[in-house]
Amino acid sequence: MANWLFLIPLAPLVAAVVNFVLGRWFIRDRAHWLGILGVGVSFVLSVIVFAQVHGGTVPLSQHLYTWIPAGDFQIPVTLTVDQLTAVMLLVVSGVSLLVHVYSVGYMQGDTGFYRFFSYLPLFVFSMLMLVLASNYLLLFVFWEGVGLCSYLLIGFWFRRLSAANAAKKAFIVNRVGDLGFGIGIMFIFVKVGSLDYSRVFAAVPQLPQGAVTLIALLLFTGAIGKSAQIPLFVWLPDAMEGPTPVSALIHAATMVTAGIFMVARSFPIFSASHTAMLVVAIVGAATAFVAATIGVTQYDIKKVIAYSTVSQLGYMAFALGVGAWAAAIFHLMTHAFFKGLLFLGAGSVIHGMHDEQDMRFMGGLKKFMPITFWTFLIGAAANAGIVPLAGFWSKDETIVGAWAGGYPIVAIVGLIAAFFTSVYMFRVVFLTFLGEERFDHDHVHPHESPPWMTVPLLILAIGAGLAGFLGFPPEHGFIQNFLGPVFSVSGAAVEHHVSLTTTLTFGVISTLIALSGVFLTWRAYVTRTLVPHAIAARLGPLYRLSFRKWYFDEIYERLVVHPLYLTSVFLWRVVDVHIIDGTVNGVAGVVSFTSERWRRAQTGLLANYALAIALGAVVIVAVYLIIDSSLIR
Amino acid sequence: MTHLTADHFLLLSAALFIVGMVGVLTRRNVLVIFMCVELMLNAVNVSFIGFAWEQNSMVGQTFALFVVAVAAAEAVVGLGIIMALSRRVDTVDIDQVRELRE
Amino acid sequence: MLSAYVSSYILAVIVLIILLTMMAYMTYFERKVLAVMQDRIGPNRTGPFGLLQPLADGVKLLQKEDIVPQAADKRMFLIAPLVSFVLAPVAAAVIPFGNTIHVFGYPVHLYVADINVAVLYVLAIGSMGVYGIILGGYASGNRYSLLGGLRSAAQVVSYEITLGLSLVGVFILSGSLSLVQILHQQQQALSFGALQVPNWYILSQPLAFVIFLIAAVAETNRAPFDLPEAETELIAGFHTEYSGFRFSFYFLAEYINMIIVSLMASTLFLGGIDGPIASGVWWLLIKAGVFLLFYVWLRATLPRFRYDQLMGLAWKVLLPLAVVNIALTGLIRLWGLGLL
Amino acid sequence: MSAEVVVFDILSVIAVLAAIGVVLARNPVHSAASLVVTFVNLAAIYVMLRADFLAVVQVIVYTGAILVLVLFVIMLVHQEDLPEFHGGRPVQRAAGFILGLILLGEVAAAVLTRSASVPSGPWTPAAVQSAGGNVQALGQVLYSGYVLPIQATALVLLVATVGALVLARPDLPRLRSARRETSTISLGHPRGTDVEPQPTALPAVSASQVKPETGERELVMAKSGDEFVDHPVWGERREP
Repeated sequence: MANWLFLIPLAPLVAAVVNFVLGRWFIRDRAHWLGILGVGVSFVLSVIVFAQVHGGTVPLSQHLYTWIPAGDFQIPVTLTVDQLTAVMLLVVSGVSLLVHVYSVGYMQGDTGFYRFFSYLPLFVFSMLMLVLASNYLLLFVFWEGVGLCSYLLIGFWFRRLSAANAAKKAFIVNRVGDLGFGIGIMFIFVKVGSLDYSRVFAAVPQLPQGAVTLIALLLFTGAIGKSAQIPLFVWLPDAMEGPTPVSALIHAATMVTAGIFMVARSFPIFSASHTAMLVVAIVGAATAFVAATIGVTQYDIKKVIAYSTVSQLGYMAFALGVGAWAAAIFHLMTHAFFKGLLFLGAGSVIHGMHDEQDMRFMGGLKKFMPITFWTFLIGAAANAGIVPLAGFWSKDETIVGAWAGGYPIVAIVGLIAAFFTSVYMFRVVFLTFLGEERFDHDHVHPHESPPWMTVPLLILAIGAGLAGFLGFPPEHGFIQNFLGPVFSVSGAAVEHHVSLTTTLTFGVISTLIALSGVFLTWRAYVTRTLVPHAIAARLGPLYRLSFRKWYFDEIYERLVVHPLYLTSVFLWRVVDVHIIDGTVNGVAGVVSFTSERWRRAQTGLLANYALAIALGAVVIVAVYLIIDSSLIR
Repeated sequence: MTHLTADHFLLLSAALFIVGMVGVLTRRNVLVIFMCVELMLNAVNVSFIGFAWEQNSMVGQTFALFVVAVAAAEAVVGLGIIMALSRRVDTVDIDQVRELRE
Repeated sequence: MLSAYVSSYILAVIVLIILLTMMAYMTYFERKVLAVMQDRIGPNRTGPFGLLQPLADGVKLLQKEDIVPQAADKRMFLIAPLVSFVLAPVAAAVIPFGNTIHVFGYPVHLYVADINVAVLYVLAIGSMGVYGIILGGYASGNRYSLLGGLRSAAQVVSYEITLGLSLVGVFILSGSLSLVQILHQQQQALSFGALQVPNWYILSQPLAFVIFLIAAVAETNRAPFDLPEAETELIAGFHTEYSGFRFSFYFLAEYINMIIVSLMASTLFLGGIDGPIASGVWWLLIKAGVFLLFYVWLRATLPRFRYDQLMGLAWKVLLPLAVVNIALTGLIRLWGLGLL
Repeated sequence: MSAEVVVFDILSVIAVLAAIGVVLARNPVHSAASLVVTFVNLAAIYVMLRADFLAVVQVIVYTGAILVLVLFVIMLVHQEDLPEFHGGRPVQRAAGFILGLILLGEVAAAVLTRSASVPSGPWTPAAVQSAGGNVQALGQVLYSGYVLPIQATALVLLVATVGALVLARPDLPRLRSARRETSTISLGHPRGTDVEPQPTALPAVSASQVKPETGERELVMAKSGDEFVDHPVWGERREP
C-alpha cells in the first residue's frame, strides 16, 4: 500500500548509525549534516503521509517482516498510519528538524558533537517507530527505545555527577511506570491473545468490565511514568541537566507526550472503563495544579519551564480522562510548538548568558537579544493562554471538554492552574528580559544567538502563534474534524456537544484569568508595586510547600529510596556475602577437598598411567570375548 | 595351517603389539618407550595390511599409509619433546619427570 | 617359471661380479685421474700401468690386524661395516642392463627384478645404508667417530628427501616407479617433424637432473660433501677406529654406492642403455663412467663445504627447487593432458 | 605347508624375536638396532601381502627416517646416566608382564575362535595388475576417496614440523642471552700471550660484534684470553 513508509524511520536511523560508527574519526564536526538530512527526509515524507491521510487513504500501512513468529504469538513489524499517527508524525519530525537545526548552533564546539548527532537521530527513529507501531509490543520496544535515548541524552555530559544522577533517576523512575505498562501488555495478551491494536480494540467489548479497567489502569501507569504525571513526575525537572535542545525535543515536545499518545491510541480501552477515565482525569488535574504551583516559585529558568511542561501534560491527561480526546491531541500539538519554543528560547538565553540558568542573575536581556525576547514572549503568552495564540485555543478546549464532560471540578482546577500558568510564565519573561540587569557585567556579555538558533525560534514562534487556528472554530476546527474518525471508531459518542455559549464563557473566563496573572506579575516584577518576598513570607508554609516541590523528592527519599537502600545493604551484607558466596565457596571447597584426595592417584609415573590403560584394554577385550561367546554360540 | 591365512598375521600383529605394550609398561627410558610405541603402531599396520590382503581391498593399505604419516608426525614432535626435556631436566628417565604429580 | 628364477639368479651373480670389478678399478681410476689432475703420475708400480694396484690394496687390507677398541660396543662394531657393505650392491638388482633377449629360445630379462616400486626401493636401500655409518660411528666409542656418524646420518636423511623429490618430476612424466618402465618410456623417441629427439628425461627435467646430481653426491658422502670424514675436523670420521678388512668394507660400500648412483642417474635421466647407435649395455656403462669421472673431478676441484652450508643447501635451496619442479611438471602434465 | 607359510613364519619369528630384543636390550642403541630388524622383516611381510608400496614406505619412513632420528636423539642425550643402570620398578614390571600375557591370551583366543567371513573387495590381484600395479591401485583409491584426509595429513605433517622446530630450537629468545658465545679465532695473539691485561680499557664485546650461533659466523677478534671460548662445534651437548 505504502511501501515507502519504512523510509520515515529509516532515514534518521541511518544517520544515527553512520554518525555513531564513523563520527569519531571521520565525520566529527560535520555530523549535523547527516542528522539534519535524515530528519529532513522524515519530515518531508511525513508531510506527504499527512497529505495522503488527509486525502482519505486511511489507514496507510506497510508490513516489513514478522519479528516473532512463535505459533499463535505473532509479532509483525508493521507500520500503520491513521489520522492520529499522521498528526504525531508531523509534530515529531517537524519539531525534531527544527531542534536539529538549533542544536548545530547550540552544540557547536562540544567534544561530543558527533555523539549528540547520533543520539538525537536515534531518538527520532525510536519516536517515529513508537508512533508508527501497529501493536503494543512494538510500541513498548520503542517506548523503551526513547527511554534509552532520553537516558543517553540527559546524561550527555556524563562527566557531570548531577547529569549522570539525573539520567539514572529518569531511567529508574520510568522503570516504575514501565513495569505497570509491561504487565498491562501481558494482561492484554492473556485476555485477548493478540497485541495488534485492531484486534485488541475489537475484543474490548467482549471483555469483563474489571479486566478492562485493570488493563486501562496498568497502561496508564506507563503513561504516568513517561508523561510525568503525579506521582512519577519527579524525574522530568531533573532531566533538565541534559543539553537544552534535548529538553526541548524530548522532555517537552515529543517523548513525554508518548504517554498521552498511548492513552489516546488506546482510547477504546479507556472509554470502555469509566473508573479508569476518572482516575486519568483526577491524576491529570492534580498534576496540572501541583506542577503549576511549583513552577511559580522556582528560580532556574529551565526548571520553571519543566514544571510548566508537567502542568501542561496534566492538562492533556485530564482532557483524555474527561473524554475530550481531540482536545488532548490538539493541546499536545500546540504544546509541542510553544514549549519547544520556550525551551529553545531558554537555551538561547543560557547560551547568551554563558551557561547561567538562575533567573536571579538575569534581567534586562531584551535589548541584548531581541529576537529571543520576542519569540520567547510569544511562547510564554501561548503557554499562558492569551488570545489568540495557540495555547489559548487548545487549553480552553480541554477545560471546556472537562466542563461539558461532566467534570466541573476538574474544569475549575484547570482554570486555577491556568492562573498559575500565566503567573509563572510571565514571571520568567519579566525576570529574564525586563527589569534591571542583575548579572555581572564584568564577566557576562549577553549576546544574540547565531542564525542556526534564531531561525528555528522564529519558525516555532510562527507555529506557536498560529497553530491554534487549526482548532478554530472551537469543537469544529480543522484538527477536530481531522481526528474525528479516529475517536469514533467504536461508535461510542465520546465528544460531547458543547454550546457556543459555554465555549464563549470559558474563553472569556480563562482570558481574564490569564490576564490577571500577567497583571499580577507585572506589578511584582516590573513596576515593583508588589514585593514577592513579602508575599512569600505572608504565605509561609504554602510558599515553602511550593518551593520545596511539595516535598515529593523528600517523601520518595524517605519512603522508597531509603528502605530500598537498607534492603540492598541487607542483601549485600547478608544474602550475597554469606548465602550466595558461601554456597559458591562451599562448592569450590568440596571440589578442592575431593580433588586433594584424588590427587594421590596422580603419581606422576607414566608407567602407572600406561598400566591403567593396558588394564582397561585387557578388560575391554575380555568383555568383548565374553559377549561374543555368549551371544553367538 | 597349510596356507597363509588371516590368522597368521593376526597372531603376528598381536604378538608385536603386546611386546610393544610390555615395553611401554616396563621400560623407563623414554626413548625406548617411544620405540615401543612405534612397534605397536606397526603391529596395527600389519593388521590393516593383512585384512586388506585377505579381503582384496585397498582400504586397509590406505589406512596403513595414514598411520605411517601420523607416526612420522608423532616421531617428529615426540623427539622434539624428548630433546627439550633432556635439555631441561638432563634425563630421559620418565620416573624422574613427575611434575604433574603436584 | 623356474627358468625365470634361474636366469634372474645367474644375472644377479653376473651383476655382482661386474659391480665388484668396477668398484675395484674405480679406485684405480680415481687415483689415476686425480694424479693426472694434480700433475702426478699415480700408481704405476704394480703391473702394467699399475693395473694390479687394486688387487694389491685388497691383499694388504686383508692382512691387516682387525683392531677392536676397548671402549667399543663390540657386537655393533663388528656388524656395522657389514651392514654398509651388504646393502650397497643390493640396489643394483632393479637397474635394467638391457631389454629382454632370447637365449636358446628362453626369454631372458637383462635385469634382476622389475618391481613396481623400483626407484623407491633404491632409495630405501640407500636409507638403510646409513645405519652402517651411524652404528659404526657409535660403536667405536670415540667422540670423533660419533660426530662423524651423526653428521653422516643427518646429511643422508636430509639429502634423501631432496633426492626423492627431485625424481617426482620423472615419475609424473613416466607414470611409473619402475625403472624398466621409465627406461621404456625414454626409448620412445620423440619426433618433431623430421627431427628425432630422444625422450631422455634430462631434456624434459633439467632442473630435476641438477638437483639429483647434487643430492646424489651428498648422499654418497663424497667431496665436496664428505663432511662425515672431514680430516681436519674429525680425523677420519666414523671409520677412524676401523682397520683392516672392516675398513675396506666401508671403503668398498662407498664406491659401490657411487657406481649405483651413477647407474641410476644414467637410467633415469640419460636413457640408460639407449644410445644413438647400437643400443646396449655399453651405453649404460659409458654414461655411468662419465658420472664417475664427474665424481672424481669434483673431488679434485672443489673445497669441502662447511656443515651449516651443507644443510642450508639441502633445506633452503634444493628442496624448494625440487618442489617448484614438481609443481611445474604437474601443471605442464595436466596441461598436456588437456585437464587445465 | 606351502613355501609361503614357511617364509612367513621365518620372517615373523625373526620380527617378534627382534621386537622382544627391543624391550629387553639394556642399551637403547641395541633396542633401536633390533627395531630396525623388526621393521625390515615387516616390510618383507608387507611384500608378501601384496603391499609393495607400503613395504618401501615402511623402510624409508620408519627405518630411514624415524629410527635414524631416534638414534640421533639417543646419541645426543647423556649416555653416562641412562635409566637402565638404575634399579627398576618391580611391581610395575611384573604387572606389565602379567597384563601382556593376559592380553596375548585374550587376543589369541579371539583370533583363533573368530568366524572368518571374507567379503571380497574389488582389488583382486588381477584388478591391481590391470590398474598398473600396487602403486597405481593405491593411488587410485587414495585420490578418489581420500583426498581430504590426504590434505589433512599434509597439514598434520606441517604442523608437526613447525612444532618440532619450536620445541627443539636451542636459542629461544629468553635463553639467548645466556648462550651468547661463539667460536672465535684469535688473529693477533694466541691465548694468554703477549697481551698486557687491560681490563678497564677494553670495551665490552657487544652483541653486534659477537654473533650468536646462527650459522652465519663472523670472524671475531678475541681481545682478551677470557673471551676465547672453546666451543663445541656441533652435535655435542652444551653445558649451561
